[in-house]
Amino acid sequence: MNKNLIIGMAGAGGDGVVSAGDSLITALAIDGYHALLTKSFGPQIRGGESSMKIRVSTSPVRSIGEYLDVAIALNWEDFLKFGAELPITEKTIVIYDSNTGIAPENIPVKGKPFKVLSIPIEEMAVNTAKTNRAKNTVVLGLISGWFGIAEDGIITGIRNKFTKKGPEVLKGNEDAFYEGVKYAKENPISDKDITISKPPAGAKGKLLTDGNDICAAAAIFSGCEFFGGYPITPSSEIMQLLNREIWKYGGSMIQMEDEIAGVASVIGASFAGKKALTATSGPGMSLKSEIFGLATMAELPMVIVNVQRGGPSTGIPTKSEQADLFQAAFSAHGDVVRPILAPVDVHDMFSTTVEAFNIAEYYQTPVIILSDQELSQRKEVIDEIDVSAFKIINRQLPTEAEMENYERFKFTENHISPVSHPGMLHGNYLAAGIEHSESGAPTSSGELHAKMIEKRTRKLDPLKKRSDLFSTFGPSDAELCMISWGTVAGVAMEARDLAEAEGIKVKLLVPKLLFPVAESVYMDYFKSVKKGLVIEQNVLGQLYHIIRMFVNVPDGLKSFAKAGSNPFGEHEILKKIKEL
Amino acid sequence: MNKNLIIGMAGAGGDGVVSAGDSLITALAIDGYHALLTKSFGPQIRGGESSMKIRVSTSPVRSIGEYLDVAIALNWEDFLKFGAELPITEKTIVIYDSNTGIAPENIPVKGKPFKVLSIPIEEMAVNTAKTNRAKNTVVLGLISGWFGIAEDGIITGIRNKFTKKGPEVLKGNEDAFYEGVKYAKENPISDKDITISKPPAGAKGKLLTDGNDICAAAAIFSGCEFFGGYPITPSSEIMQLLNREIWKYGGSMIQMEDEIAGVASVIGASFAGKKALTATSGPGMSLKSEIFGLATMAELPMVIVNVQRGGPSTGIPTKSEQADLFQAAFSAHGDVVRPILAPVDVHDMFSTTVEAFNIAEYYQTPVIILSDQELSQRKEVIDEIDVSAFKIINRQLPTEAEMENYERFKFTENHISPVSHPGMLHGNYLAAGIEHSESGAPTSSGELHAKMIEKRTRKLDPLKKRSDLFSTFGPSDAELCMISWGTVAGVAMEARDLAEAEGIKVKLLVPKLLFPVAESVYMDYFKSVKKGLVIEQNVLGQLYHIIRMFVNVPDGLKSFAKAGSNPFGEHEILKKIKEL
Amino acid sequence: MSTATAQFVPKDFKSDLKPIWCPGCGDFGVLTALYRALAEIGKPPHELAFVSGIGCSSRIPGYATSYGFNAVHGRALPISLGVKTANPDLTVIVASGDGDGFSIGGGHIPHIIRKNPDITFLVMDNFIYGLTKGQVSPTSRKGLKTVSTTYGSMEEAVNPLLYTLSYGAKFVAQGTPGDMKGLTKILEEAIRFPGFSFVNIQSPCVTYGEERDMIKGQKEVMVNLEELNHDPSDKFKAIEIAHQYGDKLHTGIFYKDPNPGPSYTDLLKELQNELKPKAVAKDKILEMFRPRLK
Amino acid sequence: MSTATAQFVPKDFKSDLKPIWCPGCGDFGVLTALYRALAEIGKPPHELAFVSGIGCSSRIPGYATSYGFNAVHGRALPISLGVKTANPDLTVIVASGDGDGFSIGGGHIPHIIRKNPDITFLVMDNFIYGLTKGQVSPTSRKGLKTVSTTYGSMEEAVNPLLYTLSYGAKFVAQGTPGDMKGLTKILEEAIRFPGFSFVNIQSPCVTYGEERDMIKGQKEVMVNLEELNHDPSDKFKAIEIAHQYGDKLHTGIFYKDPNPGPSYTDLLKELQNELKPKAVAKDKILEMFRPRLK
Ligand SMILES: Cc1ncc(C[n+]2csc(CCOP(=O)(O)OP(=O)(O)O)c2C)c(N)n1
Ligand SMILES: Cc1ncc(C[n+]2csc(CCOP(=O)(O)OP(=O)(O)O)c2C)c(N)n1
Ligand code: SF4
Ligand code: SF4
Ligand SMILES: [Mg+2]
Ligand SMILES: [Mg+2]
Repeated sequence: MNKNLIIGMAGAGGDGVVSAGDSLITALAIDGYHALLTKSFGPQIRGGESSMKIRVSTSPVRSIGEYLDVAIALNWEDFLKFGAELPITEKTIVIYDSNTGIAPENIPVKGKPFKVLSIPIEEMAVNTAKTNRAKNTVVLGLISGWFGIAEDGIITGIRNKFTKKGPEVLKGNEDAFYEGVKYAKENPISDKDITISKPPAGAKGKLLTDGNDICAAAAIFSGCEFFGGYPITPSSEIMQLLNREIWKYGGSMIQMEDEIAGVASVIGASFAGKKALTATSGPGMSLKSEIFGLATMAELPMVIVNVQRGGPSTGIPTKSEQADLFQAAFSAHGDVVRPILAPVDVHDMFSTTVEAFNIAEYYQTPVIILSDQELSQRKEVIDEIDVSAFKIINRQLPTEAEMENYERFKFTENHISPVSHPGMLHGNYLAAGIEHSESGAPTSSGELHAKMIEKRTRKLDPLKKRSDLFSTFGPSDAELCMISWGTVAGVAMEARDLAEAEGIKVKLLVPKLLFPVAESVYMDYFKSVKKGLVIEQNVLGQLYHIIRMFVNVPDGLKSFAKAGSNPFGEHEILKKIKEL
Repeated sequence: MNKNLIIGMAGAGGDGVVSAGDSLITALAIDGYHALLTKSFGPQIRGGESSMKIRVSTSPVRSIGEYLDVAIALNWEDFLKFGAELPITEKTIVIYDSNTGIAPENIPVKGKPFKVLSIPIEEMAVNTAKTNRAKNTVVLGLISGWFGIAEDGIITGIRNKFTKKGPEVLKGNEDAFYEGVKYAKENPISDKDITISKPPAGAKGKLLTDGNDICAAAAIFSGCEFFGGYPITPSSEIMQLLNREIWKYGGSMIQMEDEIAGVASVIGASFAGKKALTATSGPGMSLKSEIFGLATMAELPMVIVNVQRGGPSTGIPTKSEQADLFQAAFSAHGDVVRPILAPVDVHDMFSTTVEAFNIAEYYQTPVIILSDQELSQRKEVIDEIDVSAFKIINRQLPTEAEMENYERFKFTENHISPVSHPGMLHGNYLAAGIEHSESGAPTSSGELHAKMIEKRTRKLDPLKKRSDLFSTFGPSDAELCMISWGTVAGVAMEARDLAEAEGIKVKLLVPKLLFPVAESVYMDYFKSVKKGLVIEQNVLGQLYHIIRMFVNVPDGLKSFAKAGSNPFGEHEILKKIKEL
Repeated sequence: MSTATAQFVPKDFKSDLKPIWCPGCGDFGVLTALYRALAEIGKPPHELAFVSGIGCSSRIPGYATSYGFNAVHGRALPISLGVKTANPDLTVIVASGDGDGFSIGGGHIPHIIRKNPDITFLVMDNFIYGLTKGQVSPTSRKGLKTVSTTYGSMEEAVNPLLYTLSYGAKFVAQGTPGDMKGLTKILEEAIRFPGFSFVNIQSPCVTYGEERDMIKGQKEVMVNLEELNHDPSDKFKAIEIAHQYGDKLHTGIFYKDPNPGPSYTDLLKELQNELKPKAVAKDKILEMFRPRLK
Repeated sequence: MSTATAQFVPKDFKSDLKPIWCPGCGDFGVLTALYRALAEIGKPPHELAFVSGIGCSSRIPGYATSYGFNAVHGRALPISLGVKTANPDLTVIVASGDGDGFSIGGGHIPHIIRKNPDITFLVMDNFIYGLTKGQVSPTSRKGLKTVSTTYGSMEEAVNPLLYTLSYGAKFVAQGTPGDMKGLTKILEEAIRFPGFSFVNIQSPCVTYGEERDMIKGQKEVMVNLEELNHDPSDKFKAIEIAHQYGDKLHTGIFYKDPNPGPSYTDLLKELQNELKPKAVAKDKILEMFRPRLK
């Protein structure tokens, strides 16, 4: 019995590779498995090659995993285009369509897979459903048959999907599926235990979503009533879900003419008293940065999601990277401190988004969420979230007493001034990007300027004590350590488990709060540390260097950084740990 | 005999305070003095209070100086508005207009100045020139008379200026000036040696300009043939000088519709093969950052001048600050390394600009010059510059051999690929912000992406060895150190001289290259160091923290950072050094 | 929120900040006319949001007792859209200049006009960049010599009246502080108009402007649209007259849609009301991710 | 630089990159028409600079053998102006989409038109955001349901023909790959026009577009301007016809200034020639800072 299974599949446009993945993960979710699905496409908008990689497990899954247990090639040309994303090892069972005309010993794969099976996939599809478009249905049958998973779910899915296309199509697809199942049963893979454990009883009740959709839902949950933005891959789905839902909650969503207008409308809505969100990717972040500075200066809350993709410039829009941290921290001109949060997986995106709104509203500041392409678009089966555990924070409005001679930017002990908004009687004030006095009057006084910058930066100091925004794994007295963030942190967790299993004592710190740098959290963490790695998917080692700015790091702490579009693997990290 | 004299003066709009400063420094320049003039205004566009501060010396002047030797108040209300910019001490001679009706012992000044003189300035003006608009002329007479400077120059200036206004006005102003001179001669300041040494023989032949104008001239000298930009205080004069001059050299200047269009036109001109420049201030920098990323990605040279003003956001447009370093280094999304240079004074702006074009063209990269409001607008008498000493570098074009099967982004040993431009036969290629192969074809390959980022970042490594872009002052084995940049470095130089005069052994490092961080230069410098200060006019200690990212700094190295609009003084720095 | 009409006088809208404009600047008159129009309309200052960009003209919100947002250069329009959408009960006014509005901010105009929110857009058009000391502006006439066009500008001027009419604006007018009564009335009508309204105000820059654009010069080319018997519901005529922008100074209402229809925020509200019943409780929002077999 | 007309055939302008558009995308036809027009004009590829933003349509420069610059979203026009100004001898063409050109890039259009450089601006107008998978675009019709307007768009469409005419463009045309011969001719004339020329090309997005905008749907509303006997020097008539954008598909030249006058780069060159004699040698440039008493 296996606890864990990683399947990868690729084919041409129209082969339905991705929709097979979707059907499979849905069925798995209903059965109570944990699972994670990533998809990958060629550069074409439509009709290009596509691939999917799915990981099934009976316990929570923290990354898509490195090597394939099962590789499925509907044709080799397209399969090979995905290179490092679908790695085959000597443990992999390779399945491919016999219609490729290639003998199992001649398949264009480096090394020797565990097993290579040439299967008449297309033939079965045509024989049953009378169309090669049912190849994916046959493959689902094969998977279900061999690995003993999700048969009920998949067939229900097929029925729901094809009923409207008439009884003939429906029957054809049912047949195609069962033909696959039958083939698998008749040709068992006997030389390897390929079955997968059943999910624990009561494991049902899971949710299935991706990073963008859950972010949008979390925004509504947090009380967000305005979204202004502009489409950009891979963030657009956040806007699109809000477009479907936010109206129901009395909110609104506007697709503006560009990113600057998008964030401008957001600061307007925030000024008017509403929680407001924008979402974008790197190029949009660059354009929006002037208004981020305005939000800091005018002390107006807003949340910005940056779904990072390959950069710089247009870069590689469809691939993941973590190279926008420097920009998130330092992009607007002038002395600005702007909180940055990063979720590690789809589940975590919910709490990260709620936290972002809470910090934004409480501290009256823009907050950036650094998501990434993988997180935003990978489908994850997640445990249910007890939303009642979350506290929603709203900005502090002036009391009636404070409204007498109201001063919008009043110096207070915690540097936070109660904030009114248009419509509130006696709260009238001038918000401005110009330096100002407590009452909001423009000033060029150096003295006031110094005090105001201090107010705006110091008010965020309590964040640096938020150790709850950091997760640690492993023995706290380990001399070896890792630090990692975002989706790469999931891989690091797996690598740590592997290391532990090999008897290597190593700990891992995963910051959700990337900026301001929580100096004391790192200092505590480093106490036992002699050597370690800061692991991130960028070339410059951005988090590594940002930590160094504020904390004296152990001499043996190194940056382990890699360009986007090159996924990290848990074995790769393990190897690097061993080399330390 | 004094070597050094600092005069400050303030008055209402229409009092001609600033024009008096201009006349004075011009006359001083012609006489061969060194001098430096700063001006300051109220928030009004016209008619508001204004002040000027001038420092005269027989040796090079490196900062405007801290305390006034002479303070001149045409009225007290306006004088006081300039607070810390015009500091009076117990050594200051205070001169003010008796028409204020205040007795010398009642002037609204803290402490006791060396001497307080109530002088009928307005009265003298009206008696001679029949108008109180000649008050500034009377003051020039007083200064000339007391301090024995610039009499010929000033009177020539008056003649040139007023001749066209008719003999009566001319005569009136001449009389006003001589009335001032006469008053000074008749009322000598006998209890203090207030005369100033004559400039050394042969000291003539100086130039008089400010940071913006010399930057524009240096751009033309460097071969810049295109400027695209958008007006913004305090950078507009760069654009304006180029508008007057660049056409003469076959170049062009376009005031575009906004900053994005400005820098877009610049990258277009660069793509077309021309050296190109844009200039702006903080808000414009924020808007331009997307195109900076494009320039890095497409490996197109350009020079950007950021004349820093108070920030964040609109901030304090008319005051100096050094808070845009973080932004300069880290503003575009993705893994980007972009060289940053900072001039320390007006003279240095020339070589900095030439260097910026050379680096941009040689390395095919955007280069940012971080100037600041003070530097851009202060007038400085500078020694002549031997321009023949400068080498002008042009981008490397492909040879005929390289043009066969030309690959624009070819991997080479030094990571620099010869670059063609439209119009060159066989050089045709696709420039793009999308990641690309050596030939320029779009790609989403992780492998190529990693190699290309390496190419784009590594090519700049040689810059980190450019120790010639750093100046050091003082004993190289000092345990105490300072690091400072931009105009603040001038104050640090003066502070170091004061310290040395007091027997304190301290050295100073002034980086002209701020980024990438020249690790070895700092490591060498720190070898002897136990304690020190990184002195800069921002709150976050931006250079201090950027150095920490890449270099292990001595434990005793601290940040001495102060918000903009609060000028540093040499005695203030000296005090801080002593406290280390 | 109360929207009851109270009794107000102009100075109820005047803040404590003293304008720092040059003596004689046209913007003083615009400000006064605005105080008067607002008093006439009678909405209390705290229900008024006054948004601007950066420029001499953009300082106006600081001089009013309403809520003000003196934002960044060129972005007043999209900011105002966020304000109005977030709280449609507010009266939202935007102040801008020919540079702020038509140069850096010009790209936002067609898009806000085609949405048609109930916002009033006032541009103090002085044919020059005032705050930055006299550079050429998009409305500067071709050939104008300024600090940034030493040898004369080489581009045609934009035509704000024609552009906004072409964009489909439902209310387009022009005024000048040279005719305070007319300007006050225009402002009042513009603010009352239930949709997007644009008023171009030829407000002289006495420091950097051309002589012909000073109040005195204006008087020579000023034509009152009412005296012309112009029918403000005649859009084609409005467009024809708009072509004379820059030569003649037509004051009054060029175009006012007699059937303005619902504004953008009206439409949004309608949609919200329609969809409200479909909302699941916020603490059940994750139910949308309950896996369903398709 | 040689500008001698050589003999070229369309495939001389076809690069090795294989287009990654969806099968059936209208942009294939536009590309073919462009190759043909360029061959007809006969300027060698290396004297051609082809600038674009980001979008499906903006990929075009990669498919041509000219120099290409596939830049960032929305900035192709100001980039092209820099290219043309830096080297006026180049033929400069801009490719854009309705999103790239009229949404994020829309603010640049009036300003480049009023300068009137000799640049050709081609917009592949498919009424949708193709590359980002089907969001509403500024030319999408009011009410259109897309992934970003689930309940229908609530704003009027922009009218690119009307806008550019109002901005004073001297050459405005419209074509479609549904009429390849007409499109080729229009492109040729546009590129030859000695000033700024704008061609709106209704190029169907077969993946996200509406049925009515596919070639088949176009044919039902297509009207050839020549067949209408439209006189391309009649600007008022052009404006009148332009109002039908979105309902009818008029192909051909809406307006072509019969007396186009000097272009922007002509004016710049003139100024350079006039001022050249005043240049001091570059190594004497600092002489301008020699102090002079005024
Ligand atoms: C992003 C940005 N760019 C440029 C500026 C500088 N700037 C301030 S106001 C202004 C133009 C002012 O002209 P206009 O809008 O006509 O207003 P006026 O002062 O004439 O009333 C400019 C360019 C700025 N503050 N921010
Ligand atoms: C600054 C920036 N914002 C957004 C995007 C995402 N984006 C790419 S193309 C595009 C719009 C494409 O629409 P259009 O210009 O009509 O071109 P089409 O694909 O329809 O040909 C968008 C929003 C981007 N690349 N850069
Ligand atoms: S510069 Fe012009 S616009 Fe600005 S305040 Fe002065 S007169 Fe008014
Ligand atoms: S998505 Fe539309 S515009 Fe893009 S390639 Fe496909 S059909 Fe063409
Ligand atoms: Mg103006
Ligand atoms: Mg489109």
